[in-house]
Amino acid sequence: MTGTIPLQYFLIISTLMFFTGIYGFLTRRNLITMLMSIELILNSVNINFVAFNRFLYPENLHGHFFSLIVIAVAAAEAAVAIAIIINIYRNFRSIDVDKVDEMKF
Amino acid sequence: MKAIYNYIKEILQGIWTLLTGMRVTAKYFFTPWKHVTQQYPENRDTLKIADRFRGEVIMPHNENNEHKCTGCGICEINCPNGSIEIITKTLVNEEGKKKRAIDQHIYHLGMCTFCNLCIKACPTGAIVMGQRFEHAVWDRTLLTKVLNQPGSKIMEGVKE
Amino acid sequence: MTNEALIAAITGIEAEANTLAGPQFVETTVPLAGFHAFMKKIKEDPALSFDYLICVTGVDRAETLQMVYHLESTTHKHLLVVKVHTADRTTPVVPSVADLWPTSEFHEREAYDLLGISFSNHPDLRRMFLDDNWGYPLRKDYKDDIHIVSR
Amino acid sequence: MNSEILFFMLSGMIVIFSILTVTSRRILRAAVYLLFVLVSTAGLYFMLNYNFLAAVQLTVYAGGIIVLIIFSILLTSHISERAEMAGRFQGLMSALATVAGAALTLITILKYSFPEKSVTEMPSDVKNIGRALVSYNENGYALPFEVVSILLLAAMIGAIIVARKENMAAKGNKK
Amino acid sequence: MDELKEVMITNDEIRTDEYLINMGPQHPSTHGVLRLLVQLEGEIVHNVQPHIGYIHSGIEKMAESLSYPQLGHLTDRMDYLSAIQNTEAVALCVENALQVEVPERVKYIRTIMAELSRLASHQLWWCVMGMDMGALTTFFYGLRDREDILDIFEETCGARLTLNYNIPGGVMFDIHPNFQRDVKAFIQKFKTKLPEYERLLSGNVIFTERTKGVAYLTKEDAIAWGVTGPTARASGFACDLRKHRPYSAYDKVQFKEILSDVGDTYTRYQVRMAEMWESISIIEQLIDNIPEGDHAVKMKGVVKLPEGEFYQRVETARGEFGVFIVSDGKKNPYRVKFRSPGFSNLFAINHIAKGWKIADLVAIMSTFDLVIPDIDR
Amino acid sequence: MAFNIYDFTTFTKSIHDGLSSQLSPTAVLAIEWTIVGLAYLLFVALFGLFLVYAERKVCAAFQQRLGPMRVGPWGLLQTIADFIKLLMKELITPKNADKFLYNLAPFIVIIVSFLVISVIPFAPGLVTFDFDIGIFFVTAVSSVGVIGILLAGWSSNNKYSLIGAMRSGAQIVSYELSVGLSLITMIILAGTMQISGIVEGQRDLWFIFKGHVPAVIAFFVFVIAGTAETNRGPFDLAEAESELTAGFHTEYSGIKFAFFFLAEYINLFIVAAMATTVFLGGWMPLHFGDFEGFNQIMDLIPGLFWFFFKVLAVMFLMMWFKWTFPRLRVDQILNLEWKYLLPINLFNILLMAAVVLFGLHF
Amino acid sequence: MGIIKKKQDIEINDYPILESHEGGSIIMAKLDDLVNWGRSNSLWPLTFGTRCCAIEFMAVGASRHDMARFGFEVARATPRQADLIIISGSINYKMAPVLKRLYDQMADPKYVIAMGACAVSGGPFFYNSYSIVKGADHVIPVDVYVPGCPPRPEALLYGMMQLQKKIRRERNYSRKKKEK
Repeated sequence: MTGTIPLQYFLIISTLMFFTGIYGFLTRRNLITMLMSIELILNSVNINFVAFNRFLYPENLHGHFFSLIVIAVAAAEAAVAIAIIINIYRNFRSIDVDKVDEMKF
Repeated sequence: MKAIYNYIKEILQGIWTLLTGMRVTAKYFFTPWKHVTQQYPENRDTLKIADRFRGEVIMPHNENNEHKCTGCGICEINCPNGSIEIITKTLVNEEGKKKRAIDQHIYHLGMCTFCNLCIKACPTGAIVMGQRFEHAVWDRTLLTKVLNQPGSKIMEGVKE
Repeated sequence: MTNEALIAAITGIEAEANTLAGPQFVETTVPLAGFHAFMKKIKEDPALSFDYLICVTGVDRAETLQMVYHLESTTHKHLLVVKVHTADRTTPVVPSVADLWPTSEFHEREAYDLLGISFSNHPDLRRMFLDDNWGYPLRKDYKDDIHIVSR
Repeated sequence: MNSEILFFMLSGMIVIFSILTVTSRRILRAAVYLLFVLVSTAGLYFMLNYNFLAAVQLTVYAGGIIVLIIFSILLTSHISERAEMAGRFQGLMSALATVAGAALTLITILKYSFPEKSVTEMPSDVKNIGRALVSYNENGYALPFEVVSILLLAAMIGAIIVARKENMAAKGNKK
Repeated sequence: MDELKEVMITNDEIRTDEYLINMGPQHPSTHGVLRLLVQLEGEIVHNVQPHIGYIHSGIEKMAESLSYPQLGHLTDRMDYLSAIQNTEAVALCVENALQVEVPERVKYIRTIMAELSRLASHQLWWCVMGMDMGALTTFFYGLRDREDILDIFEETCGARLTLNYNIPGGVMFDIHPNFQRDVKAFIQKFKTKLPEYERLLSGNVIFTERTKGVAYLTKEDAIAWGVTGPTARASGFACDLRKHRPYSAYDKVQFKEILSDVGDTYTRYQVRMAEMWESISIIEQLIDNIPEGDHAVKMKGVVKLPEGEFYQRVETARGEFGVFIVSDGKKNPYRVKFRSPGFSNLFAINHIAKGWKIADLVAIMSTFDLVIPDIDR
Repeated sequence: MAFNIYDFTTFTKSIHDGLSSQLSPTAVLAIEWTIVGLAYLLFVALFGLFLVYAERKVCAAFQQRLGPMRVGPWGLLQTIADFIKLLMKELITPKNADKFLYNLAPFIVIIVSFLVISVIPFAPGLVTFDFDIGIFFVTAVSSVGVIGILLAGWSSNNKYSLIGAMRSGAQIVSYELSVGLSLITMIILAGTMQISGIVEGQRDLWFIFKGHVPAVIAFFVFVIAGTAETNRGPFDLAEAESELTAGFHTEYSGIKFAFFFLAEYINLFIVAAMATTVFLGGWMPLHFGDFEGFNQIMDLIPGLFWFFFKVLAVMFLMMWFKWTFPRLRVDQILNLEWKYLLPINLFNILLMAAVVLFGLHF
Repeated sequence: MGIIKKKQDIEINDYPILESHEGGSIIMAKLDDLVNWGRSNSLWPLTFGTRCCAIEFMAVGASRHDMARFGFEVARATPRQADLIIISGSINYKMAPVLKRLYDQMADPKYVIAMGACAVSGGPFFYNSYSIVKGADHVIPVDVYVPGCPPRPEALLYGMMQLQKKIRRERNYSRKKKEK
């Protein structure tokens, strides 16, 4: 179904998405939104993998599997991150990174 | 092993109680002709209202437009929440004797609690409970009624 | 316990109590000062053990305000009516018995709400049915021309 | 022609919503924008004929991670809260860095000539994916698969332990 | 504004992961206009504050300006599900004060009517309980069978709910000629329906799981909080006035006082279900033996009580109902106090609902069988 | 096989060919999409209204009453009246609500329902998408629906809504597992995830008979978990009327509420349709081995009829549940899932694998 | 005695049609008719009950009288989705603001039935009661008054039919501008 769309288009999309994620990660102060920025970054990487796989090496499925594994890792990462965030919230009443400056609680 | 046995037994017992409940509802579902619903506006002709049902206070008039109310006001006193107001007038009969008579027997249907105390207290049986219940109105003032009909007179022979 | 024995027992506890057998129950009027101690004794005395507080009523007796406590013993099955008066109509205070019978907390709140009797040592004395700025409707001198339509 | 329209729709959504994700000050809205980004990405995968991957993307990302994130937002923030952003200087610097990085990458991508597509194509149907996932020969992924399963298990246990409440007091007055 | 103030005061006291919700005044599970301020942590109830007064109608004040026969019209509207027993209490109180002995027939009729009313009340409780637990069909089954009782009421008393049937000195009307036949027919029918209730709800595993072992009320607490009725009997507090201080014709019938010492939600449910069987048996014992006689003694036109204080207790479907009349010898009472069962029962809720889930709170309220106008008066 | 007059493939194909000969491919695609979209919209609207009516009639019959009677013959127009009323009703957005999310939530719920319907085959040839991952697609898409509920609960700025949403979130997320696993059990038996393949595999015998014990267990697990996933009684904690007034849609009025209302019934249909497709043979008629005469008689009944007959039967079962059982408590819901359904399911998968491996199925 | 069973009796409290479609657009009038038909046949009540009348309201919903025949059985617990408040019982001064708020929370169009003596006029609590509002129409506008204490279920059904009649006469789109 890709028709005449060149590979570069996919890469441009993923680049934009990647750097939006970076920007979010740098400017956000809230742990959850930072987590969401990371998800954006991971997702853009996935697009790259899949696009390379489909356009350059369709004879095997390496990119596809890499994406699968990245998704699985992302899920694990989100689960642990959110557990930590909830715990931080319980102790600090805030999920703002600036306010979570002491490691002892 | 025992634990597994209990686990399975628990599940099966639970399912059995659920099925018992479902049997009850199913019994009624599959006998829909046994429904107990009365279709009110359609069944107005056959609707059974008990003889003693207290739907409203009425004052029966006979064919000569006469009633039994003397205007004594006992019902007004006995009414716990003032649903009845008696307005009397003084009649002068042929012999020149002054006699108290009912002018307006005002009945606030919207306030009445149908406690039957006025009927019980009425010495002449002038008021009784009617069974009509379709009183809903759009305007609350319509619920204030005058029970004695215009131009009605007291029946002969009714003593106070 | 028979009525006579009950009267004797109560007079033993509180000499100043005016105890007599009423038409139905034994009734006793206790002076305000020793009221709480009296209630505590009749609850804890094993021969009396009035552990069930049926009902608490406030009555406006024109010159005094009166609290009436209906008590029953679930073990001995006898009943007692305890009355206590307070002559002060502006700031009437009666000791609370909520520490003895938790249920009285709410009956007392009701009496506070409707009659304006406050209870000392009450854990949570607030208006119950009515707003804070409402009068005390069950007092005989209560007037409310706005809300009440008199007959 | 059709696929181009679809592609531009999806990529437009991706770009717009990812920018909204990182700029929205309402956290839950940001999460919803992220959901849109992820669903659009799944759309791209469908376009590329990787149906299985797209479905995984929907299940895990949209149905799993976003639900998790929304849950944690529900637990930790109130509707009237607005997320705090970085200061103006830091924001400006971040934006500059991002734009510079993006420009550099884009130039590289556009300049680089990618090799030609190979002719043979491996259909990405469920059968092939399943075979590859559990085989241990050349194109097999048994090892990564197992590693990821262990990772997931570890993450699950870790998450449970981290999030567990210390005091389980006040649990029924009389039991 | 007042509302806000209250919430603000309590907000200071609550812990940070707790929050307050307001159940009521309009809420499906409060069965009226009770307002519960519930302090929750997640789903767990930490504190329940009942706020009442949303249906307070000043009945005690009004009673001071009514004559004794007129009192019945107000007590009917307090606990409308126990209208018969409420008026019975007033009638008994006045009769006791006047030393009037009512005919045997009246006693029998009163007892049968009271038990029918108890059945109707328990049926309504059962169907509302099911509805609160989410089983909507019970609502329809319970009310379906309740209509049969209401038909009997309508035939004899002329109304369905607020009957004003017991008056000082007797009953308003003699029983309808069809009364005995109808009651027997109803009992026969209801005996087949009651096991159906049990099958539908009591045995259901979801129901038992939700109620068994939930929200215990101990006997000591029940006595201390003044909890009465089936609620207290489930905790082992033998408080059935029909048994312990019999009035009307209760000394002439054999029946068991249903007692249990468990005191959880399920027991409170079971006690009421068992009480329905007892009510049936009481009615069966009396229905064929109604003695002939007058349906009321002739009272004076104006009833005046001697000076003094009179207290009468009866057992309504919800517990002990008391009428305390202070008379100064006039035709109006000087002071009337109604000791309503729901009032004392309600405030035990906070004590037993703590630590249970919000769904349990709803079930607890159901098993307490609250009628709010009875509490608020 | 003889030419089947009930097959819709020829019908759809002729439309497609007719259009293609006249117009450009893009236009054909656009027209076909529009037709299909409108058809689904019409189907969902009408069938949703019918389901609401059916539910009301069924529950009335369970409760010994009549149900809607006075609007149209036997009350058939009742739900149309309701629909008109809801359409013309004022839309309220509460103060302090997050307006964007508040308005978005009902659409997420309903769009997800639409997406799932698109892969369900109603009759031979009457299906929009036929993926090779069909079943997986269903679980994937339906897992997004809960987001709508969560958003609705949060954005209403109402505590009842929030509690309802949290409950519903916990419930749906856990029960998705059971739905998925019970479907996987059947995939083992079918050997394919493609829905057309699954239906085709049941030509001679439905899977619930073919897989006997594990299939029956899977069927019941699926129906229970499916009921839970649609937030219907006895799992209607999210809108538990006696506890949370109306749960997550407490603040919704008018047509937005109607969307939630409709989505509940569409989801009901989806669960029933999935149960039908996977367990009860989709549009396949009832066949028994070698009873040729019987099989031929069954063949005479059109596939569409078979499909809807089975769907309605499953739906009736779920309505029966709803109108009989009390509601579960929130911890019981999770207990049921994690202590009962999940272990049973896992065991069942093993059982099914053994059955398939050793060829013990029919 | 006995009930007067005449067919025309049901029209006893009927009111004449006030305005016709003259001068207005026929299409708008038809639309009005359609909308009114929908509204009048789908009155979802709020589960709101204060006193004894609430029990009779429940009886109306139950099997014997079955409000569902009219399509009214979808009782909503939240005011946002309800069309109709049936004020079943007395309203006191503490409850009146709550009732007002409930009414304000409902989405238009909304209707109110005052059921029973308490809601119509204060009923048994009219005299000498310090806390009861003398009629719910002092708080919110009432469309139909159903007297009775409590009214029997048929009486409430009759009241609901009166309300339907009232709704069918509403003009939303085809209102003729009145010259003044």
